[in-house]
Amino acid sequence: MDLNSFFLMRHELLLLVIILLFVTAEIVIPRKKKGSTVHLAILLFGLHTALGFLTLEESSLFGGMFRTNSLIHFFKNVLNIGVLILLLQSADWLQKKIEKQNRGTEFFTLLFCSLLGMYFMISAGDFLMFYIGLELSTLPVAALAAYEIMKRKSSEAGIKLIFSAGLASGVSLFGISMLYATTGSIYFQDVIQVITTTNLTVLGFVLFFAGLAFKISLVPFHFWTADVYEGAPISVASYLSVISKGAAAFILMILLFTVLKPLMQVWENLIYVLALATMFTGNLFALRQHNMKRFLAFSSIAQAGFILLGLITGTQLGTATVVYFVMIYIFSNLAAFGVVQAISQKTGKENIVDYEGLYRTNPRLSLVMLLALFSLAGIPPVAGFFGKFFLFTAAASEGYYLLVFLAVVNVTISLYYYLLVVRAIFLRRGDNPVPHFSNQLYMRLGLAFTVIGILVLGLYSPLYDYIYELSGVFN
Amino acid sequence: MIPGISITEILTLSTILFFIGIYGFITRTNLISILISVELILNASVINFVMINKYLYPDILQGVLYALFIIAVAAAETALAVAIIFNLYKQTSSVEVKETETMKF
Amino acid sequence: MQTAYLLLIPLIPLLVFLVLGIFNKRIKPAVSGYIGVAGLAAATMLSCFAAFQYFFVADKVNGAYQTFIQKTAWMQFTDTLQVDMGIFIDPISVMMLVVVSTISLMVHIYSRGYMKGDAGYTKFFAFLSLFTFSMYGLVLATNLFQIYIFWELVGVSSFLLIGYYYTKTSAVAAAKKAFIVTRFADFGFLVGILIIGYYTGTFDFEALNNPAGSAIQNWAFTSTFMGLSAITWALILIFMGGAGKSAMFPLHIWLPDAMEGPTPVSALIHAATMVVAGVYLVARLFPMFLFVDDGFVLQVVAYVGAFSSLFAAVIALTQTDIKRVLAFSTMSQIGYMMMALGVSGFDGHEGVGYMASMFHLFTHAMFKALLFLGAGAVIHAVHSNYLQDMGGLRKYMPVTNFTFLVAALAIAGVPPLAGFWSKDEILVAAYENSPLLYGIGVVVAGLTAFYMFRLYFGIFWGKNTRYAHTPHEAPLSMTIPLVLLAFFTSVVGFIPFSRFVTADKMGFEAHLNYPLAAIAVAVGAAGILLAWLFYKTENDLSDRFAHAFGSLYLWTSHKFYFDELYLFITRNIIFRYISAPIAFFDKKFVDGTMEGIGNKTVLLSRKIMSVQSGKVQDYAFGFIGGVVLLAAVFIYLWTF
Amino acid sequence: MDILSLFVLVPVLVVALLALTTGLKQARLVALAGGLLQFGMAVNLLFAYLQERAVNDAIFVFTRDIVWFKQLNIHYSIGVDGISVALLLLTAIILLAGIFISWKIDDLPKEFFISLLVLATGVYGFFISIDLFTMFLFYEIAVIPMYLLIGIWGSGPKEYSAMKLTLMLMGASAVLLVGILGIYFNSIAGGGALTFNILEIANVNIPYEAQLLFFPLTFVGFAVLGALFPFHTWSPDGHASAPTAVSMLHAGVLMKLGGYGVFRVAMFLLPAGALEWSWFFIILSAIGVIYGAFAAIRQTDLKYINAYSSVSHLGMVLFALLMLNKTAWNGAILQSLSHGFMTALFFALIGMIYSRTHTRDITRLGGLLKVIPFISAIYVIAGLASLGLPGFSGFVAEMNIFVGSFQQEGLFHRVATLVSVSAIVVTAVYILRVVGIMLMGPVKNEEFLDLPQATWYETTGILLLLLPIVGIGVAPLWLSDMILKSIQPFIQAVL
Repeated sequence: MDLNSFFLMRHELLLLVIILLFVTAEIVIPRKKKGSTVHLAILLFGLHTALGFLTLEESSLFGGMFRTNSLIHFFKNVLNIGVLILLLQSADWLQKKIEKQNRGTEFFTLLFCSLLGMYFMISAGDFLMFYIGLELSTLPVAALAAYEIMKRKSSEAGIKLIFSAGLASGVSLFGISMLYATTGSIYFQDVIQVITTTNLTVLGFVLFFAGLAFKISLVPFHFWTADVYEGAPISVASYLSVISKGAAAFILMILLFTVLKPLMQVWENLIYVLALATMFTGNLFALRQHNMKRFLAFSSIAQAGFILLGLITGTQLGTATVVYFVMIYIFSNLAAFGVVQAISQKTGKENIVDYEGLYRTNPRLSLVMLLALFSLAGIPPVAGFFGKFFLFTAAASEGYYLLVFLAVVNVTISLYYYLLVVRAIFLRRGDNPVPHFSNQLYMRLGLAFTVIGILVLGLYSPLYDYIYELSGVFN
Repeated sequence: MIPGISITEILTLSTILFFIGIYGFITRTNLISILISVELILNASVINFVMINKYLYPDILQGVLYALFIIAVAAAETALAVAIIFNLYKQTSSVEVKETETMKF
Repeated sequence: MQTAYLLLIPLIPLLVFLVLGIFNKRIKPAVSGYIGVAGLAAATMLSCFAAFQYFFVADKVNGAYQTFIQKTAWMQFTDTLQVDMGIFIDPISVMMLVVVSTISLMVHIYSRGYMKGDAGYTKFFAFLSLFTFSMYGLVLATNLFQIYIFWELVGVSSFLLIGYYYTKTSAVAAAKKAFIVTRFADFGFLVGILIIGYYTGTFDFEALNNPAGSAIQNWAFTSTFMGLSAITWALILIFMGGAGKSAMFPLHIWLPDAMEGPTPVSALIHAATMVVAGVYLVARLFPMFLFVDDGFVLQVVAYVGAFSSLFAAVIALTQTDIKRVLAFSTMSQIGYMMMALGVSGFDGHEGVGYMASMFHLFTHAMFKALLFLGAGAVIHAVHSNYLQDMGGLRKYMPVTNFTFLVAALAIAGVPPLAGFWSKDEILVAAYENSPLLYGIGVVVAGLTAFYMFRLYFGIFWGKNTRYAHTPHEAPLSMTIPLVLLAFFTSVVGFIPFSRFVTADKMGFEAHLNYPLAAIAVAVGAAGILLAWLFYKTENDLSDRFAHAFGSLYLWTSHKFYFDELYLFITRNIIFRYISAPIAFFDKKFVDGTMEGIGNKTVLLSRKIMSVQSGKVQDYAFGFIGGVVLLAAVFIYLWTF
Repeated sequence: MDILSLFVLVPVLVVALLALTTGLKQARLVALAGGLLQFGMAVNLLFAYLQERAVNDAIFVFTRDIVWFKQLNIHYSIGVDGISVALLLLTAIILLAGIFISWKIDDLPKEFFISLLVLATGVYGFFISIDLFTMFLFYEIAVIPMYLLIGIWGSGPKEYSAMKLTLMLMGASAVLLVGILGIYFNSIAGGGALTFNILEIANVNIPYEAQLLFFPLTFVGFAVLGALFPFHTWSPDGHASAPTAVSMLHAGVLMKLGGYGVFRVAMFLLPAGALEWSWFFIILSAIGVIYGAFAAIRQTDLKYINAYSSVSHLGMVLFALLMLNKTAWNGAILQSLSHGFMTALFFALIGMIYSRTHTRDITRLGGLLKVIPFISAIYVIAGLASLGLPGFSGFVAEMNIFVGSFQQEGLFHRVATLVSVSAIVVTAVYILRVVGIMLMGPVKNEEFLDLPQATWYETTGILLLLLPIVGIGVAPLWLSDMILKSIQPFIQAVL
């Protein structure tokens, strides 16, 4: 392999460079000036995101350990955009942190490391690369969750995350070892040849699946989610719920549709069960949450359940709808978290009750929140509606009408609690509503991007068709 | 090939180890010992990989390689976990797991 | 015959109504009165001219008056079933035109005096015009559906006029009662129409009434229900509608209360025109009633009519509210007409009953309107409806006294006044058909004479009541109509009605049946004499007489407790035992279920709350448990 | 830009304009302008349609078809027939009247009109859609603003009612979604592509089992919005809490989506299912008719009375649709129209009375005819219209329904028909009860003696609604012809 085939790994390499830059920045930039690293981060990562859009042919490296294709490439770009928006939204908060508690640039380093992990995870061509990517994407987030060293809750979140993650990776490794035992290889292209439904493979698959289910936080592997979201800084929670969940869902889809295709008759039932469990549990828990972050945590669990509706199909349509939905979900959830972030960092309020009368003081923020919630609930004409509708179409195309019906019942339940927030913001006047404030530029940009995403992704149909064409690669 | 020991015993061993780890994880009250249990779980799979490689597919060293990586990652994980536990200790001056149960429902 | 101008007859009142209704506030009362009268005068002239044209100018087709129809499509139901709006000119409609116009005109003139100074003067005339318009429409209807449409319209205008004094609770109640009872009857009417429409495929009277037409010929081939053919049922239901409007037993209860309305209204709507709509309806469909099922329904009509007339007459004996007496007398007289129709045949002298009924309708309109207007004048003078507040009024209001007497004699069937002739014909018809009906007829004739003169003597003779302020004769605007009507009452009897209005439109020579006439007159005279004895001068004969009857007297004076019965049905059955439970059921169960689903969900979410215990080890347990469970399920249970 | 897409575009633009306005005066002026514009468009459409229909006998005219989501074969495909034209006109008129009625809305006027127009957009879009997907999309767009409209500007237990209404309607749309997907995946025309297009699906005959399965889903999904017993309970509370203009639009227009959808989708695409299931839903709707009427007798809150009468009247619509013949369907459409106008008029009047007396409890009102003669007189007229008096639209509609349902032989249909016909008596009872207690009789409360008379905008609003009622009632032929022509292809599909 020659040098320029390394450029297939453009995303990874660029990001690595950026990471190294920040490590050095940690050393060279004096404490007083650390605050400015925020701008640097946004600048560099924006550049990285832009470069990511350069086309590249699909191929694989290292004897198939690392592979990339148009869909993966596309998805990496989606992740980039997500992280960029995340940075924009948390810039203000970070700057304050760094200046007040004179922290270093570790936040960026860790964040980008985790993202790098995701890259490797979704382009993994064998279980080893996959495992390393998984861990690389999880562990830094645990550190980030504990970023607020002064807050006990933050450390608690960190601990919960890292222990659960450790357990999960342990279990899934045990599973992988069994798969290895049965197939005799850790390379996907070899595994797919020989894998069959024997008891051992099924066991191994279930154990392995648990590891990923943990990251997507499917029931019953979801328990950590709410607590971590609540304890961790908002931007981290947002990252967990959006980027890491999205990436995990994507890789799960790749694995199911390619490597584990032979086990379909097992995993389609597995997913059927988990989808129902996840949707209902997520919704039922979300019903009575008071803390915005916890609320969004459970809502995101429910959303994960919806994603499974697309996974269950194992068809191109399924792939397309899942990617499409995840993309829309990323934008919607980022918008929601962005508003929470904005309000929290100005007033420190995070409870739904505090949002009462928000519209009358901060109409713009409220509208963003409204759009976000509607998109999550799947109300037209915002993107979420299309995402959900297509997911259901995918599921129905395989004849899972009952599942679709139950899913739609869940949409109605979820609508209830989304409307609770809308009620607080629009219907109530509130005793002491959040006073009017204006956001700083980055936050505005961040929210603006999400809003554009929410409005455009659905109505602008060529996008979906494009994704559909890309999705051909797995079938 | 260890003479006289078939793969069954070894897999049994690793499985027992795995479940000991899980048991420890669930029952210990001290964060450090929970961390140790996690290590046990990981090591169980390490043994698996190595032995499966050795007994079943001796020609390529995939399993062993995998094991090495697992060990490395486990180390990193432990370090990170301990760091966070220290952080908690700073605030609560205790490393009991019950300190981490404020957020619920 | 040229019929286009006839369209004006209904349209003029409509125009008047619209003008008065829309510019209600802007028009001065006096002006509006003139507008109303002028409009009606025009309509009346046209009607009379039309009658003259129709009966004397327009040529007959082999001896029968022909029918002129002018219509335009209004609604297309199915490919076959269509509803037209138009005018239908035949003997009875022309006759009704004259009746309606005359009475309405009289009432209009009268009202200018009677309603003077009333707040809603303009509104009143607007309503009168609305009613007149609807009545014209009803009379001229070309098909069942059109008649139903205007049927409803007269109903609502009657509702508006009864409730004219809308601040009076009793008036409101009466109006509601009138509307709902008739509405209930109309429900039957409508179903009847639907059946007819479905089985005969037409609503047009022409097609329906043609004795050779399919509607009549094929009645037996329609599906049957409880042994009667569908068409028979349809006719019964249609008659139900008629009975409702014409206050036949047992749907009569609204009529007495309807007297809450202003007296001119009672005269116009509840004596002369609207209440006979039922009779008109039966007459309109007479061939069907006669030929379908061999006149079975017609028998029903006859007996219902006869019973109602007797029933009402008995009640009328004991009422003390003069308007109610008149109301029951109206009911009784309409029963007479129904009976006459019921006993009628079709062609030639067979159809004497039909002719008699129409004749009686005609004359009755005159003298009953006269009676009401007279009563109105009295009430206007005494400010009370009750006999006990009256007496000896002949001294104060001679004109009223005289005209009232004429009317009373007429209704009592004293020759040569109008009532005598028509009533005689009816009795003849009844006699030829069944002795029972004839007997009832005679008894009713006697009763009628008695209660009518009880009324007359009670008002104008009897005790000399002391009046707070001496009553005086009504103003000219009120007396003129009285006089005119009195004149009509005395002359119309001589119209050779049988030449003009007959079932087969042929016309025949009716001649007095002397013995029957003699009996009738004798009975009437007896009634009058009895009344003379009881009420001419103040005495206690009547009371002793009443005591002799005891409970029967009580029952009759309470109208046989029918109102109470209806009250029970509406208040208790409908409100308490149907509506209330349904409303409750709706809140409690239907709504409750929906509520329940929501509440249960929230409850459930509370129940499972503790699963999220916050203990990382519990989470681990859940995690492992999940893994083990799933593995077990997919390895052992859900195997492939 | 074609004449139909304007109906979606213009409201959106007006919304955009409204977003820029500040204060009540600007907002209502812009809204009024928008309302007038849409009214003009609707009238223009009516005449354009009549001309077009004369030369063009396609099922839908002014059709336009733009591919939207190529892969799923979703099109933005629109077109109208007589029915949708009539309903569009209804919508435009009621919207305009609603804007007039809410002339004095004080709290967040801008947002109020925006939500109102969003709702209207949804309704317009729904009526012009030929594609199931867009239809469903617009359906939900139309429903969701109700939450804000009731929740923010409502009265009484508004949050509860708003939530209840939204959830029940969305739950219904959930069922509907499954039905639509079911239709979609059975819509393969001889190996062709799956399609959402109604006309294309109509040419396919969907497998019998599928029809049996998906008809009830589709029917219920739509009929809940048409207040099908026992799923009507959102409507009384919703109406009672909603502000006047919203009640008008909701009862007047939004609830019509139910009947329309049943007619366009459930009946047209799943005829076999319709035939199989009709008996069951006939029972439900007949119950609804009589049940609503009786329930209305007992209420004392004006809005509740009207809501239950809506249950009764719209039950009539569904009942007629299930009778599966031309006349009844014609009646159903006419009933939708006339009920739309009448109930909107009612709610407008109730709003006026409430704004003056601050109560909707008829037992505390009385003798209003004396105090506010104009409003009361109109109320009487509306009442008479609503109890099916000839000369008003309600009569025409009901007669069509009754004659139509009488075309159905057989005891079951006969009995059901009689039950629903008997509603005309009960209706009279509860209408006259209100008239008797509230408008007639002595004035109960002295401070009511000097209530302000109707203002110019109120009068305008009222007349806007009253004229069509009388117009249809007096000269129904042209309208029913227009509708009958459009029904023809659908009835052929079913029979």
